Amino acid sequence: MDFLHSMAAVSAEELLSSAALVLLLWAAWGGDKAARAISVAAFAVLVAAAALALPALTAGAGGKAALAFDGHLKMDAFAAFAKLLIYLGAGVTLVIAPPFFDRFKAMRAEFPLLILLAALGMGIMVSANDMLTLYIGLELNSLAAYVLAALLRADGRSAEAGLKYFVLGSLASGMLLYGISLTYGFTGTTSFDGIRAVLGTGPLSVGATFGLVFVLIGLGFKISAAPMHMWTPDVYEGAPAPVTAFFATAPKVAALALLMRVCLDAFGGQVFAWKQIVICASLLSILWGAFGAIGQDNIKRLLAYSSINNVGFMLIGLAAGTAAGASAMLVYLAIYVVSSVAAFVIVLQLRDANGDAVESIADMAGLSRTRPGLAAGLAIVMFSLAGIPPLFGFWGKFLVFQAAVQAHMVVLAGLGIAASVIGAFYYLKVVKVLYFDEATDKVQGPGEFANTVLLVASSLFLSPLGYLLTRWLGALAGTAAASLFRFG
Amino acid sequence: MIQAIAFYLFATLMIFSGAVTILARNPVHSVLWLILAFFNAAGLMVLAGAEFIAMLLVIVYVGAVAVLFLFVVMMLDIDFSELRAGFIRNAPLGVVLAVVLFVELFVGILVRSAGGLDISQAPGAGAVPDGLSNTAAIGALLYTHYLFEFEAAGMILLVAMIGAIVLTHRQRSDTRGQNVSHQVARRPEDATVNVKPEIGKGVTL
Amino acid sequence: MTSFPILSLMLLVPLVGAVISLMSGRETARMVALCATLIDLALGIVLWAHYDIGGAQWQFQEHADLFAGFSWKLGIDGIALMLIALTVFLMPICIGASWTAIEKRAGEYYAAFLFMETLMIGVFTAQDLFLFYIMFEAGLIPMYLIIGIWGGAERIYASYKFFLYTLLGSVLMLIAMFWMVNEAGTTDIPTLMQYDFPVQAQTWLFLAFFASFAVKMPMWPVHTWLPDAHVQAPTAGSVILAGVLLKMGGYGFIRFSLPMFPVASAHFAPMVWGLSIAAVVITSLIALVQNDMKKLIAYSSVAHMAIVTVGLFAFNRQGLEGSMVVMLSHGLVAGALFLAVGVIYDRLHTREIARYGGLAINMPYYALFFLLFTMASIGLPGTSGFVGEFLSLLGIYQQSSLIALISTTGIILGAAYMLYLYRRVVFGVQVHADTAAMPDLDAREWAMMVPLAVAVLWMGVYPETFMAPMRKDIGTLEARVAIAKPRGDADVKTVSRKAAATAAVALGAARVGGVK
Amino acid sequence: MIGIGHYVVVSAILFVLGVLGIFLNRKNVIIILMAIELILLAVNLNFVAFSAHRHDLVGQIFAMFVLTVAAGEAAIGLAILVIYFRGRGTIAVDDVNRMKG
Amino acid sequence: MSSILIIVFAPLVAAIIAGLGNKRLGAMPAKLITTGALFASCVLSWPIFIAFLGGHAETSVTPVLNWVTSGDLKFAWALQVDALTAVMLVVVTSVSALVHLYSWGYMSEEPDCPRFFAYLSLFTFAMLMLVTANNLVQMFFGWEGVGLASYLLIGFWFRKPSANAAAMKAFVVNRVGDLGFMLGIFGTFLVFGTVSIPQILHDAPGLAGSTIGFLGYRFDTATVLCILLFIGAMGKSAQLGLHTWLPDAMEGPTPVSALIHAATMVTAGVFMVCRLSPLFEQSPAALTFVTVIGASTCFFAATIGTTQTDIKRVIAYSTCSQLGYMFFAAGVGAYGAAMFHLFTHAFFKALLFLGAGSVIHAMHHEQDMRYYGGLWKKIPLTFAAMMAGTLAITGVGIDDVFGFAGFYSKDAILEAAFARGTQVGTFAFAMGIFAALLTSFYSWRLIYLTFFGTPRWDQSEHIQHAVHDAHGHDDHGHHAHAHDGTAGYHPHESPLNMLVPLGVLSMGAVFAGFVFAPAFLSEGSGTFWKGALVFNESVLHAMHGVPEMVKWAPFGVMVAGLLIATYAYLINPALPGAFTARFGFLYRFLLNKWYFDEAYDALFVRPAMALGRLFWKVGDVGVIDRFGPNGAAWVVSLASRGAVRLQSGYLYSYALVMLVGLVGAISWVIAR
Repeated sequence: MDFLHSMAAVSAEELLSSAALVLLLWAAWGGDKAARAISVAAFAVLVAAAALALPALTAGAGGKAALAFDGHLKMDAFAAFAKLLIYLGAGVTLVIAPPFFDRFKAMRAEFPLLILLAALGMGIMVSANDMLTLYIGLELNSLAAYVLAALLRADGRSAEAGLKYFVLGSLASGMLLYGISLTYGFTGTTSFDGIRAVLGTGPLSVGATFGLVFVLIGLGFKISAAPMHMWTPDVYEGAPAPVTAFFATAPKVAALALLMRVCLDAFGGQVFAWKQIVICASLLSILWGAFGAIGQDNIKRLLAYSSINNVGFMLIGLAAGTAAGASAMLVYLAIYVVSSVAAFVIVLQLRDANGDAVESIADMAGLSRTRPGLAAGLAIVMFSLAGIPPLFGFWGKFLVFQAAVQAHMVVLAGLGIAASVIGAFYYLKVVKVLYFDEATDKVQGPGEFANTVLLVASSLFLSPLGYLLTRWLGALAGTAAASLFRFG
Repeated sequence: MIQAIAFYLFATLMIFSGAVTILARNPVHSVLWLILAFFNAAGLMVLAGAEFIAMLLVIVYVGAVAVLFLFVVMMLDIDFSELRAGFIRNAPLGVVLAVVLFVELFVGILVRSAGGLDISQAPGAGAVPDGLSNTAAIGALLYTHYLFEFEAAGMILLVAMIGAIVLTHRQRSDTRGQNVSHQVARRPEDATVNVKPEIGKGVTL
Repeated sequence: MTSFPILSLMLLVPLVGAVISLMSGRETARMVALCATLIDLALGIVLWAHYDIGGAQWQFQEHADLFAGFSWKLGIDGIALMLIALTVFLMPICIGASWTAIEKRAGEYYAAFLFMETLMIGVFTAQDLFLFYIMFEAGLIPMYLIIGIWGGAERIYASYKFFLYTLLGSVLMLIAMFWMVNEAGTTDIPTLMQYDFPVQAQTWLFLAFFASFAVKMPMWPVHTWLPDAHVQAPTAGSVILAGVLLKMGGYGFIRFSLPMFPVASAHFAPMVWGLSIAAVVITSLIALVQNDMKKLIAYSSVAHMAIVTVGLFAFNRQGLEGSMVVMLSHGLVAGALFLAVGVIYDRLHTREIARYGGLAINMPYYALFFLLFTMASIGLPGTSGFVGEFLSLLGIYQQSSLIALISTTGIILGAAYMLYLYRRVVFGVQVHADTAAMPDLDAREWAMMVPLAVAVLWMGVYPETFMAPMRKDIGTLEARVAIAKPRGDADVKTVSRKAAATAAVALGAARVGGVK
Repeated sequence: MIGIGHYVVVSAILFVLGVLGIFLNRKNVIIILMAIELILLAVNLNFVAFSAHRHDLVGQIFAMFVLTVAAGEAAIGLAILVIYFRGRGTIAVDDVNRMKG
Repeated sequence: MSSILIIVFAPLVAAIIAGLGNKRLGAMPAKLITTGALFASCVLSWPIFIAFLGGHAETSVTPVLNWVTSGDLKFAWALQVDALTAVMLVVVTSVSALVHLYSWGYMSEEPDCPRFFAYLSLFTFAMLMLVTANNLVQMFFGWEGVGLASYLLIGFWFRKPSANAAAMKAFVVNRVGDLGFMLGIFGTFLVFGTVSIPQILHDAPGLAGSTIGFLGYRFDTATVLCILLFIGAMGKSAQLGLHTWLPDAMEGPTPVSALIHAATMVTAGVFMVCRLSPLFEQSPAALTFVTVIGASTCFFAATIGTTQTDIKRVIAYSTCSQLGYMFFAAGVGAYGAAMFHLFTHAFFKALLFLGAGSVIHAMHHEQDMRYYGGLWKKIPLTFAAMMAGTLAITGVGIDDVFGFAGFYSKDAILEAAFARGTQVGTFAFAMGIFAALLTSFYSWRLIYLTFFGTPRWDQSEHIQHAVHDAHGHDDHGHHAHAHDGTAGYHPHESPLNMLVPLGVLSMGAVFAGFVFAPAFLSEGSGTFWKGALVFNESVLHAMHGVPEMVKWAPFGVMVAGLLIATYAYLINPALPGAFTARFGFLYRFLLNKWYFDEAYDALFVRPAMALGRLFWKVGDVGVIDRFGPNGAAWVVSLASRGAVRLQSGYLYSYALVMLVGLVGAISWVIAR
């Protein structure tokens, strides 16, 4: 009975894994010619998985009933919220990738499989309620990601990206594992509930503190928080654009959700042990991301730094350590995922007369005249990422800072928001190139229909119309965050 | 006493071979030193009473991973004379940091809490059942409590497999493989053409 | 009073216009823009006509819980009404000023302007703290684009400076808003205006708001974005920047800083005064040596807005009312002056003062209008400039005669730089043939200038029209800040007349007003 | 019975060695991969030591999973290395810097 | 008394019509409308004045429109008429009407006529608003309005750089005074809670003994208010220190000088002091200040007048000097005498200016007296008018028999100053007497240089131009002019529309004193003033008691001045040259107007410009921008370069950064 219950709880994961196996067979027989069809099928699977994950969110479920497999998994509303975002990111990747790879004759039947398996891993990550589950999910995602980054074999940059990602990712995994081992050693358990129970709220032993620090550092790599972010620009630049889009969305959600669960659940009684580290990482990320971005000419690199910058803001919500902060992070994440989708869809659309990608920002000069729609979309994304009202990106920052102030962290909020002005500088730079500079006519060629649809949809979401969603989004995120704080 | 001697022997050898692994100029040597380190680690594990993991370490690492490393090192056929030796620019800083890290770990974990580890006494989930061997106990736990992770680990291996194939498999243009279906599907009319050329005119193929 | 959502409609009309003109060509776009702004003007007149002077403090209130965390809550008092009136009045003129000047990307241009109008009206109507912030901040985007796309040679630097300067100022305000909402438990501005924040907190809350409004005003020494922005912006951009955007700073002081943090306001009043007099003297002197017309007027704006802050922080009725009138007047006059510069810029495409001269010969009517606006800028009695300046300075005199003395030197320096400008542009001999060949105002320019001229004179001769709607609200504000009002240095100690008041004064318990 | 402290120290030394290995050589990426294996070995040693000390099998199971994952990781890592080598003809660490800034 | 509405607003309406109509309207309609309006005002004004003279008129206030209500501060547009206003009304409307008429002829060649007449009418409106004000703010409105008109009229010939500079100077220097005026109004409101003049004057006695804080110190309340207000008067009335604009204002057309810079606007300061006399009476210190300033100006301007060569500048300094008389009259408490001198001065000074204008007109815009000479035969009517003016200003007359206008008023002032008996009164008397000597000297000097002696026209460029223009096509003139100094030029008497005003004003200069002295200065004047100003009976009594010598002293110095001038410019023309050579320093000092302009230029104008440049280039650009936005941008770009450099692309450096993060975090938690 318990086993059946567990099996029912992980239905989305089961669907994903079994579908992955079936599609693997299809790929083996159909070869690369079937890649498009497999992509469509994988997309459908993701939609189905989302449908399976949704009830946990809408029901506002949480608590004991959601535990599965001896409490190694916690299928609560929080996990569901994160999964929806993950599946969204993965789904979008499946939509935008085939045309891109087709241009290089590099569309592989295995690509959708890897996406599905990565999504599976991320799903496990966000539902993890045990260090071991966490690790397994993380590695499942990471291994797929290493492969995806290096997927464009012919492109030297892709392989280099894969190599760097792999080496640094493994190092981070090692640190994470070392932290887990210390935590295990000093608490005697790997279960989040157990850890929380053992640690209590009293003073923390040095060994457990070290364990916590190593875990945070290891997870910091995944969310590319400074100073663990060094891989991000190179990998974002080198990886194929759809894969970068994927990296910027789904794994970020998964890692952040995981980090939230580790901090707020496993180490939830020890807020003061990690708070300052998170604050430091947050401010460092905001600043480093902003400073790094200013020097960039490559749009993908710029978006990489931008993601570092944005993670910094999200960490402010985490630092608040409250349900409001968690809820704010989730809303921020949702908006950030959509921003990234929009941004990378545009990056994919930017091609010169030969069909090669235009990644240099300078080459986009005067885009507003040659491709007004594209330029407007990018401008919306940029202002939104900068958090300038009335664009919806403001709302994420709004909630995060509000949560920080509510948690009496006025100084942190002040510093963070002041640093956001530095960030605005490079977003403005892009808008400046798009709108103020003389046209270079470098960007040519039509866009794909699917991309256009995605772009319009995400731009509308980011436009002021997004505010009409605040209640709905806020309610969902609130449910999710509340479930995070409802302990076994 | 014998345990202590064995521990120090294994530990010393492991650390030494680990150090040589990262310092050796020839990658082949590195791999071999790595294998030695694994053996010694396995010894340490046996000392701790974890025979199964120790054996696993030897089988998986020495038998598979290390050999894979050796294979790749050989396959890549790197011209070792071209590889630069020496240390990188920030190496001193790195070494200092590493030493600091070690000292901190040492001091933090061991010294701070007065000469020993302060391990809280909460009972773990996987208490060793009486009367079962290490391997059996692990198996009992693995296929019940850790079923999900076990299955998921399978997916990891699957990903590793798919990934390795996706990345390295390529259609080689310099060799000709046999295409059975192509051969079977071949018809005479595809292969031969009968023409009757008029006089004074050539054949247009 | 009606339940008809006229404020929302006023926000909607330009927005719809913006969307339409974004998708149209030049001719259509400008027509759409003109229509939209005129409709808004008509709505503004209706609004004013239906405004119940002396009635409820907040009128035309609308409320809808559309959002999480804040709500769509609109409503106006007399102060907001006047600023809205200013906005809707200036907008058609701005469209007119762009009629021929804007040739490239006109659709986007007019869309930006109409969007701007929505946001400006939104700022003045918002009754929800965060709604206000969103409107306040959002204005950066269209203005950034207006300066950056249609601006002059140095437009990039100017647009960046404008954007980042003002952004940095206002983000700190957002943090303060969070704190306030957390503390008071509401985002409703009217409620917050009555809320007594802890005195210790007021200090930093005030400073956070001050950072935003001081940059927006702009106050010395955070004014340096203004000359650049003005100089580079297209004519209509300068008009709206000087006419309305700067007023948001003053509006912020009057709506937030003073009523919400009266104690801190009083505490920081000397600082505000100090910065203001520095602005009056320094920026006036700087204006004196400018070679660029728009830069000169921009610097003069800084000096004028310093009079506003001086008046606001005089904590008495004359100061407050005077500041409001200065704001309205400066909106008209600075706007008109930028238009006047635009008129000749359109003809010669240079803002360099030395390139002009002797315009009175070939452009007599232009010279007349320019003269009127120059005099209004100087604060000649009978023009709008005088009433506000006089009241503000009179207000501050009751607080500090020294500050009043230094602020009043602004009338000397103002006369010096404006007349020097006028002398170099309009008077003198015609050195350049192209300057001499410029035609006088055409019908479109007349249509832009006349309403401004009428308004300037009207406000100068019978300001009651504009002051009456605000009277009650200023009174409420005065009562609110009275608790913290600092003691003036120019008090009278007298031995005669009203004995009771005298005794009070002698004890130092009452202020000068008691002697009346 | 050897004290848990000994194991932890040995593991810490091995961990630090592994970390050092990652940035102390500029010769060969393969060495870096081996350094990673050293780190994982340190972790495993930790797990096993703690597990034995506590008479709790979770640590050993964790170590087993780490081993499994490490195997997969090595495969992927080497695959990436191979395609990298194919593209560039070198695996010198110093050469892996086409992207920077 | 609704006629006041017409009196005040007719000129405004005329100004608007003429100004907006401008060239479309044409010159003649503009002239007709404005002049007609002014004559209408004038005609309506005299009955009011006469009614007050008759003692059967009462103070009246005609409300027009509410202006500003702000809390306790209320002021409205309203027209108040009392005796003081009535005096000003006739002065303003009469002189203005005559000047309008005079300008028909004087400005006949001017293409921009409508504009000129519009300005003149606008000025008259503003001046009337000033004198009819019943609150300080409306007075300030008029005050600034006349300033505007003055600015426009001085700069009327806007093509001339010197005219533009003079116009601007006039406005800005006046603004310095206005600063005081405004602060005075603020202070007045602070003290009295109102700006209504009757209310203030009613409450003024209550100020006795009270003190007020000002600039951090405490002063007597009335003193502070009066001195602040008086600073305003100093600016408008060109008193010592703020006088520099007046001589430069002569760049304007001569009718303007007559109207604004002699008869009306410049006397506004005197009017204000008289209007607020009950307030000034509360502060002996302020009155002392007024006296000292007035006496000093009176002396100082007269000294400069002796050396100037520009005919209009001589009269301008003379105006300055005469204003000084008025002020020290007010300062010693003889407000009636001050107003009377204002009244008479308006006639004879306007006459002198218009006469000078007639001369200039005749001499083809040559204004330098050194190039005049021997004109009395050519333009006899103008000469006659100028003589009348000179006799009036020098105060020719015999006690109890007849005197020209200035005789009555100036003597009264000097007697009052002496009679005051205080040190400053005596000082003022001494200055006044000496100034009277100088006045006589420079006035006669003007007459002699202009109308007597031999023609020196040929040295004038203006005349040569005129001659060339007229005779350029034939050589008839060339051999005719070389010897007699006329350059062949034939000055013509001015047209009738210029001579009529001269005639009317001559009447005023001759008879105004004789006719109106009793009303202004006798014991019964109290019934005339009816409290419109403080009428010090005691001063009047004291005046009658002054020694005979004092009564004769003005006459004596007048004669002395006449004799010196006659000797130096008629009998021995070489004397002035010899004198200037002997006392070169003194001469240059006076010729350069005590170096006031130079000093102000060095003290204010240049430093202001330099400071402006400093604040701009060093302050805004060099400090604020450099360390503010640009500095921040520099720091950001520096940090950006740092971040980019750290992103070296090398795996090991990335790993190193990660290690730094790890070690940092670990160290942090250990240290904590």
